[in-house]
Amino acid sequence: MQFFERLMMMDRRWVFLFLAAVCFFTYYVEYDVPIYVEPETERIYTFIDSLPEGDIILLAIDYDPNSMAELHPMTYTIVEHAWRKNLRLIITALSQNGPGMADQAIRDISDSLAMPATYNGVEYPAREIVNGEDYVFLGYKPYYALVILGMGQDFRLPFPNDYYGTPLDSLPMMRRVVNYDHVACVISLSSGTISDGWISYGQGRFGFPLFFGLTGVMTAQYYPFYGSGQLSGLMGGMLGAAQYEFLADNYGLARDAMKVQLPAHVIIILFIIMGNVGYFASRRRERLGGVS
Amino acid sequence: MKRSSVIILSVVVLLFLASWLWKASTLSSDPGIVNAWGQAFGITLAAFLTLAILSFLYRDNPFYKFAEHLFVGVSAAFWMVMGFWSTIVGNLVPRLSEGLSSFFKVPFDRFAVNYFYFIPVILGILLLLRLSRDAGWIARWPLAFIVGTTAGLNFIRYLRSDFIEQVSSTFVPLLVGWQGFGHFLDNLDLSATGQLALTVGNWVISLGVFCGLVYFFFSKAHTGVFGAASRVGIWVLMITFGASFGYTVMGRISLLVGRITFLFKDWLGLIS
Amino acid sequence: MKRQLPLALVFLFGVFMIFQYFVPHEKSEYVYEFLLDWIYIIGIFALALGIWSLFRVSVERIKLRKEGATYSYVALIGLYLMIAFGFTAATGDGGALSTSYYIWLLLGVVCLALVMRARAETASGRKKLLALGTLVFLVGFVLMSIFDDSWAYHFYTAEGLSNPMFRIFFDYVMMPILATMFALLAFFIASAAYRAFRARNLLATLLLLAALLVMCRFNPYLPGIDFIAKASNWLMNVPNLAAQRAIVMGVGLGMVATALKVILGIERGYMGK
Amino acid sequence: MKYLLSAVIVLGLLAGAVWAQESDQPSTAAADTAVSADTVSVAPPAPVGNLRAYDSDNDHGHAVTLEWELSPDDGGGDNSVLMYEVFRWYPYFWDTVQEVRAELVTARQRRVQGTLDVEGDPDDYVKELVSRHTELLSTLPEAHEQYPDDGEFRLVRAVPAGTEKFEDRGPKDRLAEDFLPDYCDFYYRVDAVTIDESVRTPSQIVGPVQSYGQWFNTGRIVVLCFVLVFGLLTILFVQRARSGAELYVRPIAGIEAVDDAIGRATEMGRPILYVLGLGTAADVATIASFTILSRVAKQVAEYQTQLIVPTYDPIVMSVAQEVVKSAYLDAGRPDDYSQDIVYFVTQSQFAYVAAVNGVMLRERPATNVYMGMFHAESLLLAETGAIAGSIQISGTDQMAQLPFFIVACDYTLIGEELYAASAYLGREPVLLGSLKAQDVAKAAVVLFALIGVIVTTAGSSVFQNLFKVTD
Repeated sequence: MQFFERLMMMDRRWVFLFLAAVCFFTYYVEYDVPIYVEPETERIYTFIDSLPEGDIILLAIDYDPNSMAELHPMTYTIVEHAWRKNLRLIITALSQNGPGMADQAIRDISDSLAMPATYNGVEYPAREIVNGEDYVFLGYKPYYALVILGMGQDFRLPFPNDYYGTPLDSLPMMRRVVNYDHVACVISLSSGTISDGWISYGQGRFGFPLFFGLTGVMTAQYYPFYGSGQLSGLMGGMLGAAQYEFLADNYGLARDAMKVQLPAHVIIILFIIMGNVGYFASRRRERLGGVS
Repeated sequence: MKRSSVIILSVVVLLFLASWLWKASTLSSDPGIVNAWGQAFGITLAAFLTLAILSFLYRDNPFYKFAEHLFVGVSAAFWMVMGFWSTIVGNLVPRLSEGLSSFFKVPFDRFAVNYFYFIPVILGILLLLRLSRDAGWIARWPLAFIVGTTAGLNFIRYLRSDFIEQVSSTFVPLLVGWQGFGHFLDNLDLSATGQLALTVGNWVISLGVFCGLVYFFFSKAHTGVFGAASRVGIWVLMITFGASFGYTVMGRISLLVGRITFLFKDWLGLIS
Repeated sequence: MKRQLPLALVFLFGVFMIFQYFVPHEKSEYVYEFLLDWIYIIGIFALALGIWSLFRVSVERIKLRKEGATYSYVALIGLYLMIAFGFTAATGDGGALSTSYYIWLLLGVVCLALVMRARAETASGRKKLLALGTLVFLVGFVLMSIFDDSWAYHFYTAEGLSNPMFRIFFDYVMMPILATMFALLAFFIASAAYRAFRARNLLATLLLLAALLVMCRFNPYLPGIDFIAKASNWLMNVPNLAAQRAIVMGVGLGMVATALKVILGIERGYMGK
Repeated sequence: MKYLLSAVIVLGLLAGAVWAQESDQPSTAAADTAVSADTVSVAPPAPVGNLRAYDSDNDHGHAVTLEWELSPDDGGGDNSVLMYEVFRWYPYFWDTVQEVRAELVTARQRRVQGTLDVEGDPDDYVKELVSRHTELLSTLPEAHEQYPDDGEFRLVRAVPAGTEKFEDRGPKDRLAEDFLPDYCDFYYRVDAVTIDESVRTPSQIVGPVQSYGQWFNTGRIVVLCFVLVFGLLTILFVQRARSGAELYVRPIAGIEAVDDAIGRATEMGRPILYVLGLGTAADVATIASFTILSRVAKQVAEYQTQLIVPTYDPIVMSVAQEVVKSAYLDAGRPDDYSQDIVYFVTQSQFAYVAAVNGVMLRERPATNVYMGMFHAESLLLAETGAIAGSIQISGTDQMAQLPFFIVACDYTLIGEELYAASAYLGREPVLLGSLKAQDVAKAAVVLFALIGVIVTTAGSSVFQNLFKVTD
């Protein structure tokens, strides 16, 4: 068994071990990773940033807790950005396991709004976030396609009451807000087929500006919709979230996680290179062996 | 049970208890926490299950099997319970019966009653007839209803958003902002948004789509020019798959980071 | 009846859904919303079928003493506990559960385990003993179900799920396993890349190079990162767009064709032919 | 000028707020602020021109669209127009309707809460209100015919300057406060309003106009054409195939591998694992997968190998049981069929994966077949299968999961190949015929795209507009 063959045939458990070791180690070390901003993300940021005060954004927190790592940072930074700009939010959670998590996130961000903050050189005073005035949390209903279609008629159709059981009509913010006609845009953060639903049942039928925050895997799949204009912007995975955090000047979870990403990527690339070096070397040896 | 298994099992149990005790003692120092023992148990259990699943990477083992079976049982019940309360009780019962509504404590509005909702109930019960050996074929009726309705829905849905939209967005100009060769050479711009890059990009898109579609022709042998186009098609597909794979690595590692955070921060408390 | 009626139903509803798309009138929308409602009500009934199947398979495994039958107890107990949490709630203030409630749960678990054990037992003497034990616990279980007032069936309130154990099981059992299963992907993606990305032929090389390029774009320390970022972006925006479009169009057309075949009754695979 | 500008901005924002709020009556709060901030007196602006009102197209009714030309003083001239206010003529009778409606809504709510306190049967009371409300609504068109007597113009909504189009749309729920009735003669007026709310110029009154629902959405003609053409093509080719025309299908590597893999499993005496994915019985990929399962099951029955089919969706489970059962029947071995071949695991994505992974490592299947709809679990399944040393064949239409299957499996059916596989396997003329129809449609797409690209390159967007579908 020669060195190169070993390089090629290494047991997968070594790969697992190296990767785990690197991830655990770099999680500790403090260092800062520079961020490179892509235009797809920038378009989301600019759109939200330029909305006039009081406009309504429909934010769909449609992911499961298992995609929290990638999508939660987006929720945190977008919601904080919107509230700092005095925009209002209608929030849905169309994933079965999502509402509790979304509710927790809303509370967390409300708390952080109670502190003044300075982003991109602008000082934002502390303010209290009021349920029913600054946001409405609609919660979960099964069969997202029906819900998306239903909200196109009237938010009250699928959600006569909000997550906390208050009738929508009694919330000051929902007065005169009937359906998608009254929101500036829809931002869907999702980790599954719900995003297809937002395109075909939502944007396809009702034609609102639609932005996506997706997990890294899904992002590539949605570029055709970005190219065809059905999507007005999209951000993918942790990198997209980190870019948004960078644009909003709000250091958060995503940029924190980027420091593990980088070494992990390097490790995987090294393994791929090792595998190929081994492959070529052993093939060469075979060929030479055949000649002699 | 083998002796080594007993030793491993007892070590794990001891560690579990130690973690519980230690976690409870640290949590009880925080005045904001009400039920420190309960929470400590929950976090320790969560950490144990996390590690049990991770142990699968080494090989299949009793801890993984335990976590797997627990997960299957709990999640199956979880979905049933959620479905029952949100759909049957939340949507159906208030539309059918006052007695049932008051039993389940859901508000009942007799003017929203709609007896047509008995139809899906009947179809649902017909579906349950599957369990019967003789009347099992009746279960095909509700199945036919579901398949028919969704086939109709899918038919239009894919036609509209996947097909027609995609076709029309393939109509890209092959010469972007063309004002003659002289103009092109004088203002040659190599940036990503420059004329050259856009023009080349549009060529690649058009050719890529054509060749990709050719690859998906099934009723013609892939030989000659047709075969060449189909080969280019599969190259483009492979590049895409490679790129998507590379793109995904990131997200997957983020998920791991989430678990590391849990273990380090919430369980071991090594990071604040 | 057995074959023609289902096909007729498929045709009828399929055609209706297609026509509905072209008819914006209020009445057509009304029927449409109605049909969608029906589908998910039927879906819940189907879930009962599934739970029954899961239960049956686990019980069979225990009864036949197949390998790993011990773990089937775990699955059944998990199922039982979660259903119990789903349909009971404390009656007292604050929704806190009483000790007697936990005793009741435990009795249920013991009962369940004993029944299963008894079914798997072959020696008739021990079988009788186990059956007797089951009976004792069962009586306790039933009595507690009837006379314990500290909890009651059904938990639906305006705030949602009110049994705290339901939430706790979700947070501390389902969530960690679910998230960790998902996190295993990080390791698997690494091993898959190591194992499969070898430049064996042209197609494999293209796959490998594209993946490497895109993976490098996360590395801001690499020389020429600007170019790599742009190139991988180009890769994601241009060739990727083309390939996606070709696949999406093909798939879209295939789906439309299959839906049409289903509606016309040409494709009958879903009915077991 | 700076003052004016800032006042305009403030007012614009306020107008937005007012607009978002309930504003049946023109709000004066906004104007007050502005006047106190700035006491410039303004001349009345020119009115909007050419006001038109028509029933909104392609909808379910309950909406009227208004279009007008901007006042010359909006964006030019004195530039004094701040917003437009849209007025609709309401008969006083509408107030009666509203009173009854409000009464009805509260009565219903109270009835639900059990707090409705009336003499006699509360249900009769509500019923009586319902019939009164219905009756009043039915006489509403007559009240509208009284125009201009017994009524007045009321504000519908204020829109910011620069707006040329407004849709007066109400919900279709008759109990909604802003319900907009169909088949009533509406009259509209649009006022150009300046910074001083009292300085305004009304437009000509348009009307009568009625809103009503349409029976055909003309914006979707393209889709209809396609449906018809594609449907006809399919029927045509199916007929041709039935009458015996030879239809060629190119070989699909993944499908040919299935047969070998079953043979291999038989030799090794190990089972075959068939995974239908996470789709529901209505997903097209799952339907295609059933056809492939039927073929695999038949062969498995013939070779007397073991088959394992864990499922994720209960309906899929029912269907798959049916499929496998009839495959065993076809193979002449109905006695070998057991209901436990196809079983349900759980409807939770990762619990399902955990269980299937367990099966792979414990039962050691010789071959794993993954066909249908997959999500993130694709790689978890395929890598575990590779660790267990099974031959793996996969197929999915989920773009995002294809890369993982390609990397980790021995054979992969890419997208449409999965659908084609069912036709390829069965060799039934009807299925082959529809495959041919698909190819013809694809050729048409290539042709269209070619023309489209040329036309677009020539700088015309005619072709692009042809493919526009309205919502």
